Amino acid sequence: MILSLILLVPLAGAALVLLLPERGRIPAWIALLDSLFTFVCTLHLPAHFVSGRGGFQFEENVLWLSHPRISYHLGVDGLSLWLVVLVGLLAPVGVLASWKSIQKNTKAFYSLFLLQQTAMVGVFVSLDLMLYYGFWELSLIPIAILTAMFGRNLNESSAMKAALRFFLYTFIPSAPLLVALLWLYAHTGSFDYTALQAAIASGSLPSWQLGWVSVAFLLAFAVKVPVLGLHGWLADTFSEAPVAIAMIAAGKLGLYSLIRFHVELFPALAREAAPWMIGLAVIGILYGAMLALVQRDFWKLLAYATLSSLSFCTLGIYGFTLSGMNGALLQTVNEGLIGAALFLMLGVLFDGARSCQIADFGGAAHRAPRLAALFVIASLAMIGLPLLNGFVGEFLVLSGTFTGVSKGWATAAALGVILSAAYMLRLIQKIFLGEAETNSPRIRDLSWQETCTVAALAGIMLAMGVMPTIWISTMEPALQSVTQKILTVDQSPVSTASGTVASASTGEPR
Amino acid sequence: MHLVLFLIFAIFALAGAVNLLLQKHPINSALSLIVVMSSLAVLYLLLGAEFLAMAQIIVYAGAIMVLFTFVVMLLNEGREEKTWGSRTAKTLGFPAAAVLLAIFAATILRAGRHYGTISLSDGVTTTQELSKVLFRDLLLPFELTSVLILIAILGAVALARKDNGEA
Amino acid sequence: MNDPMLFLPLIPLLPFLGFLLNGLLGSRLPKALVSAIALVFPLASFALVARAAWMVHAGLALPVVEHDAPAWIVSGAMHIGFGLALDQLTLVMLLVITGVGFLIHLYSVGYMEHETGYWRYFAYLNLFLFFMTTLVLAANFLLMFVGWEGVGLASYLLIGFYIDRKSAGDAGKKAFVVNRVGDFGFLIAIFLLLGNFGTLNFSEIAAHLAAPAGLSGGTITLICLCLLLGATGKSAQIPLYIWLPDAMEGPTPVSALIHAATMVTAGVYMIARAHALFDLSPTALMVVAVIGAATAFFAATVAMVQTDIKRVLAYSTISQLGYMFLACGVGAYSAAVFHLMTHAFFKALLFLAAGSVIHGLSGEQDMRRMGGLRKEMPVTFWTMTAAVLAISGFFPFAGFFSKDAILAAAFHQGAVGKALWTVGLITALMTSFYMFRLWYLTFMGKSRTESRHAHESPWIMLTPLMILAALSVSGGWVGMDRFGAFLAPVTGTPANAGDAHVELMLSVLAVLVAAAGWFVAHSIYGRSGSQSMTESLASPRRVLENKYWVDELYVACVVRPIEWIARYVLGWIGELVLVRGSAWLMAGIAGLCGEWLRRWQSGNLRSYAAWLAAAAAVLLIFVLAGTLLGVGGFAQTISWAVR
Amino acid sequence: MQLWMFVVLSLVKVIVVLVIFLTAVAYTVLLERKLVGRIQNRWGPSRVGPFGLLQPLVDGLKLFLKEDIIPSGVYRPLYLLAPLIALSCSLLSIAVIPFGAPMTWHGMRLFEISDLNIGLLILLSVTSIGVYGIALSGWSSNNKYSLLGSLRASAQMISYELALGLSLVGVVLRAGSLSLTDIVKVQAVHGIASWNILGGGQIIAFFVYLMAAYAETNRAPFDLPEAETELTGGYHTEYSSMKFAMFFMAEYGNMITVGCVATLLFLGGWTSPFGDLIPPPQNLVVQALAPLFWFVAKVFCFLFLYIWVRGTLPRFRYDQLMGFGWKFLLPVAMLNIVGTSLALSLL
Amino acid sequence: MNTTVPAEWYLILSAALFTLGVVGFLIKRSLISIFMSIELMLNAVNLSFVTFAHEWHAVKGQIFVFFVMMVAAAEAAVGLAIIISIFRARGTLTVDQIDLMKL
Repeated sequence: MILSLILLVPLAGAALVLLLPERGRIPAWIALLDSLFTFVCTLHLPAHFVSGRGGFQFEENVLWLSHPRISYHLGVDGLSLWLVVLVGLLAPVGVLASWKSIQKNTKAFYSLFLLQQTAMVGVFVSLDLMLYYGFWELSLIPIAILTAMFGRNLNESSAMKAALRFFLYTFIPSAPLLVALLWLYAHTGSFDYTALQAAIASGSLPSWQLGWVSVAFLLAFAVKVPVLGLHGWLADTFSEAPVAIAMIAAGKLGLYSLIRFHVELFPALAREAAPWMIGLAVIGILYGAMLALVQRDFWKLLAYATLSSLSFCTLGIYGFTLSGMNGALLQTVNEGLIGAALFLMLGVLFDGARSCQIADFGGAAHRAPRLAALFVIASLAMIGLPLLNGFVGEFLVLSGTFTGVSKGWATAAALGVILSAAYMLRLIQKIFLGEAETNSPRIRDLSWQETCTVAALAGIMLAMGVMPTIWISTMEPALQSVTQKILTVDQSPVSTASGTVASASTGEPR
Repeated sequence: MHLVLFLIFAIFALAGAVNLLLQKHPINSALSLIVVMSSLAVLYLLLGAEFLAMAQIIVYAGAIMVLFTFVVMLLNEGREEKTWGSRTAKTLGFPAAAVLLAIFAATILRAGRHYGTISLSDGVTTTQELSKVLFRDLLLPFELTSVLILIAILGAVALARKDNGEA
Repeated sequence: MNDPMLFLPLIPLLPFLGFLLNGLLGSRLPKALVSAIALVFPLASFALVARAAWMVHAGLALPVVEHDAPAWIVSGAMHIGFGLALDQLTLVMLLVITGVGFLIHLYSVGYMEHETGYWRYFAYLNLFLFFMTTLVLAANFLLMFVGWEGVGLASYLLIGFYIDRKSAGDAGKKAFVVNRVGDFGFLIAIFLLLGNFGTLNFSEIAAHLAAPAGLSGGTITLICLCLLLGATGKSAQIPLYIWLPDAMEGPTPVSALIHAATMVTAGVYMIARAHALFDLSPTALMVVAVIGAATAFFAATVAMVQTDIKRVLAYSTISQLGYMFLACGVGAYSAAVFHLMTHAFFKALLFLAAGSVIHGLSGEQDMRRMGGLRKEMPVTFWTMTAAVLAISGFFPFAGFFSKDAILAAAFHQGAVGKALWTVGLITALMTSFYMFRLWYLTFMGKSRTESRHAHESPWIMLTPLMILAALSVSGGWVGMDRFGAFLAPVTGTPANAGDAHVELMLSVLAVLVAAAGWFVAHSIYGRSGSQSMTESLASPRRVLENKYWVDELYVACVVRPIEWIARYVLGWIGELVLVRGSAWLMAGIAGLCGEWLRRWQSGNLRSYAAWLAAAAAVLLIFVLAGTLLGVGGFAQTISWAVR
Repeated sequence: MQLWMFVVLSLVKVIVVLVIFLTAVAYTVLLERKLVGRIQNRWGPSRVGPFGLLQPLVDGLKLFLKEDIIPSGVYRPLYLLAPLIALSCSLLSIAVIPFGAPMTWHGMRLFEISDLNIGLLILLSVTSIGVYGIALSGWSSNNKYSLLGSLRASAQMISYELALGLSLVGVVLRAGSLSLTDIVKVQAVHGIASWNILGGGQIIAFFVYLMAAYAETNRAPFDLPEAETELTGGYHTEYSSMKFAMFFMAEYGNMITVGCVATLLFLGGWTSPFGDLIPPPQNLVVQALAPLFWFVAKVFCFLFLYIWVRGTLPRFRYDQLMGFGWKFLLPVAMLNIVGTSLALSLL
Repeated sequence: MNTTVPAEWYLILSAALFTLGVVGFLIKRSLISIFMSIELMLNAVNLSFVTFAHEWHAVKGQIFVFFVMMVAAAEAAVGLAIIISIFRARGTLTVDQIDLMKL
């Protein structure tokens, strides 16, 4: 019942926002209260989650359409639990972030924003592939509309172009995804996740078509992550989309789907795709980091930084080691938090100065000390400073890849850590440090709401950095089953570069 | 007897059809079409479909072709001038028509073995049988076609009216 | 052995508490309260360390390891916890860190009196202490890594303390990035350890190494080299030392604490801590030694020509650290630690004295404009003299004992050892020369600036100077052998079986060398104003002055290429051509098909008819394929087409 | 009976019927001129032969000998074809009309060229083909007036064809078959009482048929197309001598056909009005000739009615003509059908 | 004397007529002639309907021809009305000149 509640409250909120008049701050307040209430509901999940038990919890399964057999099947396991909480958390953060920046036709903004929330939660909790596909498509539209309507239009009508580019990039591969879904349905007769898993595992489906199906799945999710090569939309969306939207646009959906609907659904084929994905991920890390170094516009810098840190997650996923997986999932959550904090603060900077060129800034620390301090904390988390959440994720991913997959790739990925320090500190130095020239644009400090939100995020980052076991202990059983599935696949385990057999995790479990 | 009649009217029909193609002036092709239709009516008689033959004469030759002739006469467009507009028509059309003919002939000849022969005496369907089927089993289509014709009349009037907007 | 009330976790947590208090509330509290907080917590942690030292002295058996430490990262079979452990080495280091740390805190109160962001400075300082103590107390490599990066962060924040000075920001960024390169090496080493031993705890690794597991020498050397890379990053050795001279942008007490006493020694501590690994791979040890010697020699040469007082001290620190690496390289870990301790005392003193000089001259740092401060600042002068004597290695002072021990250890290492010894000796000569040059230029002769009213620093700054001076003098008396014995359980006993006669000869030679250095400095800078001799060596001087253009070299061959690749290769080819290009290509293809189809729709009725007829023909052929070709109709053709 | 015997006999029959028919056409012309004269209080042609009886012969000869002028702008093939179509259609219909009792001699029907069970339909189809003659003649003579006249004539014929067809449905309903002999057989039961016009209840249908027939043959009140006053002779202005004669014969042929059809359908065909009041004659010759006599008498009455109407009623205006045809005749014919079918199903 | 005619001759005739209709559709340049060739095609199809109706003694075949006639009538009416409006708008009926959607 709780999952339906989490799913439908934002929808109800969106409806309410649409109904009530747009006077003053009504839509904003409704959106805030609604998202806070959803967040509290999502908190209920980890509280009652039995980490040991395998399979899905809080399950709801109601037959929706008899044929094609689509059922309203919701469920959460270690994998999607914290992502739902993350989305729940990002909702109020998003609303607070756009508290000052979105002034006119707020009704449209907040209703679409809450709709986006429903879609996001829907994607994470739905276990029926068609239902999942529905939410997947739904999650696409609000972002596109909001970017088009509330985009920053840095150069004339670039918001429209960015929205269109985003939409097309994610929408076109979702067509083959649908075809693949229907092909599966044609062969197995059901959309249910577990049923499909069993059918595929049983090997009754023709192999080379199944190969193409898995490629279709991979492509659709890889675009959303984004993986290197398919990241055309990232820079535009990040520089154009309103803050609340850009936070949730990248990463989470794609990565979760990759684990759940590509690796877990097609273990044998994921294994085949692994070397490519690892290669792409590592190159992605270096590619993103180096590009971030030379960007003159801090939105694009953040976009490429996100590309780099998300490639860490893809590296973790396709390493198929338990610690790699743990790291990847944790890094997804981290990236969500850090991304949100950085976006919020950069949004404040942008609103003040109406320009996103780094050169226009300088010595902002004098006028906005709180912003500077919190920005430093968030970027340190991004760099992966120990005792902050970024480090734990990166460490797990790198150690998993190093011991489990290949030393060469892991070392290359580790180089990314240096570059990340370089570009983040360069950003801080250019914007906050240096003497405050008189003509530097009007920069305002964080308002008390914004400070609370970012401080809360920073607190969570610190907590995740110091006590990651809380999170990992819940994730681990689910990921354990994933790695087990990968290992039991008949093919000889993939081993690139140095030939150590990819054991389930580092060394034999004691 | 039957063979003789069939041959005469088959040739008439073919000649009419070929004439339809060759004639330059539409009025001539209209008349050759009337010839084709009446020879077909006779062929229907040979095949025992009396009411249909008469209906063919009255409806097709008597009404529709009158319409055609009227329009040809009224528009008085004259001969077709020799514009050979579409090259594809020639290069693609003729072979296609030839292929179609080949296909029909092939299927008919190949499948024709087990078709019986037709002679004058057998199987004349009286109008009673015809009307029994028409007004009992297929009443709905009958009503529908009547509605269709009504709509056609309205359409024709609306389209052909002088002051309906354009030109 | 469980923790007999040693409250180990409290040692790092107290400064962290200080950081939190000052960090969050500092801006609102009065200066006095801020400095009170900043002093109380380090003092408390020093007290705890002292109490632990007293209990060890009273017979507590070390090492003390905390077993039920809270788990930090647990994934699959990997289990890393916040395990802290105290053994002789950690105790020594803690004593140095918290002791000298507290003195410097005291000194800073005076020094930073009228700086804006007073609270921010002390918050960072406490944060530094927290990370440094964590680094030292860590029982496993990962927690050490936490401390490692933490101190890097603290140094970044402190170097960049003067936020409105662009050069400070750049120096901070440079320090952090270079440290990060070192940390990269350290991280790879950690992964290697994790891969091979499955655990990161020092005790367990030592156990694994004891049992002759079939680990190939190669991996051990690789691990050691990576650890070395980390160490060079942190302790500013040859490849990655470039950040230390620029780190002088920060306030002087910071340089004293971080870039002299504590942080830079972390590298030495790490090698000492992991000596079990290094012992197993002679090549790694050789590399360490060579790097140490080379850095020492190189830094000393540059120090000789520096004009900025803090730059001189910075290069001298690099040089002394080179000595410590040399000691480790030859296996005399206890000698290295001993030198580390003594060096902390006199180098901190030097920096603080320089700080009070700068404070006195209200920010003047260039030695050429100093001189004749002997009379105005007597206490600073005398403490500075003690430090200079100590560092040059004159007899009763601390420097002599520790440096002599290192040179002795190097001497006994065979031919290579002898070569290292000679380099060490020459460096000692240069060290005493540049120290006394500094001494003369600052204190002796006439004052080279007219309008100057140098005043002695307040007592709060002078007391730490005096204490440190005392330590610099008496630090060495503890003696190498007693100190070596104390550290033996941790670092093992070096196999230098040199007889007493040779020892005596070596130490006499060292003192003679120091005296020679003094004489040369005296001859050049003693008599007021005659720097003719140094001008004459113009070309080499210019080379040295520009620090061998190393910085420019780094920028040219590392920073510029990366930027160039990023901007042009990735930026242009990667982004525009590949990503945007592919999208544009798709659009192009669609447009092309559209164009092609448009022509087909010509509006010519008869071509439509032709296509219609053709299509009908094809369809019929397709449908009737069976009956016509006798193949059996529709099903066959469809299945044939699909297969 | 062999095929050739059948062919020869039917050929003889056709020639006989044709000759009678043509002479009847000629004498109808005379009858009309005489009657109209009398109506207009003058004698009509009486110079040639006793009481003008040879007049048709002389007219035919005149038309035959006249110079045949073909105007140059004319579309020659159709110009020549048009009169042929008109005449052949009017002649074709008599093939189906049974003018005597159904007596067979050696298996060959005497008083009927061919007895088809869809006789009535053939009549209808022939009349609908007749339209072409007129339409083409007007168009091919390349003359505005003739074109207008032919269009009006064909429009009129087409619209009244509908009323004609529907008015016959009542009769067919009563007879239950399309064959003309069956229709007459039904009316022959007991004389005049069972004729369609009286007993059959088809009085309305009869009048509708009459008016439609007049319009169909462009006669009397509906003869607007070749009204001299407006269209200078309508569609056959450009025709001369023989072709003009053909149109003329076609018109009168149609009149006679209409008369025959009317007698067959409504006046009980060859049955005597007294039905079974007087016993049927015994010997064969009287038995054969009596129905013929009754048939000719009825047709003559019709022709008389034709000419009488032509002499008295003024001409319709074109829109009245069309309005009357569509708005009055058609609905009445439909009502009649509904009425007869109700009556038949109830009785 | 009552000779019989094999059924397929009728079918062949109808096929021939149909093909002539198609060729007519292709050759003819005037819109009305094209329209007439369509009528020809329809008649050809009617012939084969009647033949099969006779073959399989199914009256429905003839009924279908009846419906085809009705539809042909409707189509002719509307078609000719369109031809008239085209002629009035474009002044010509040659197909090659009528190639724009807008009349």
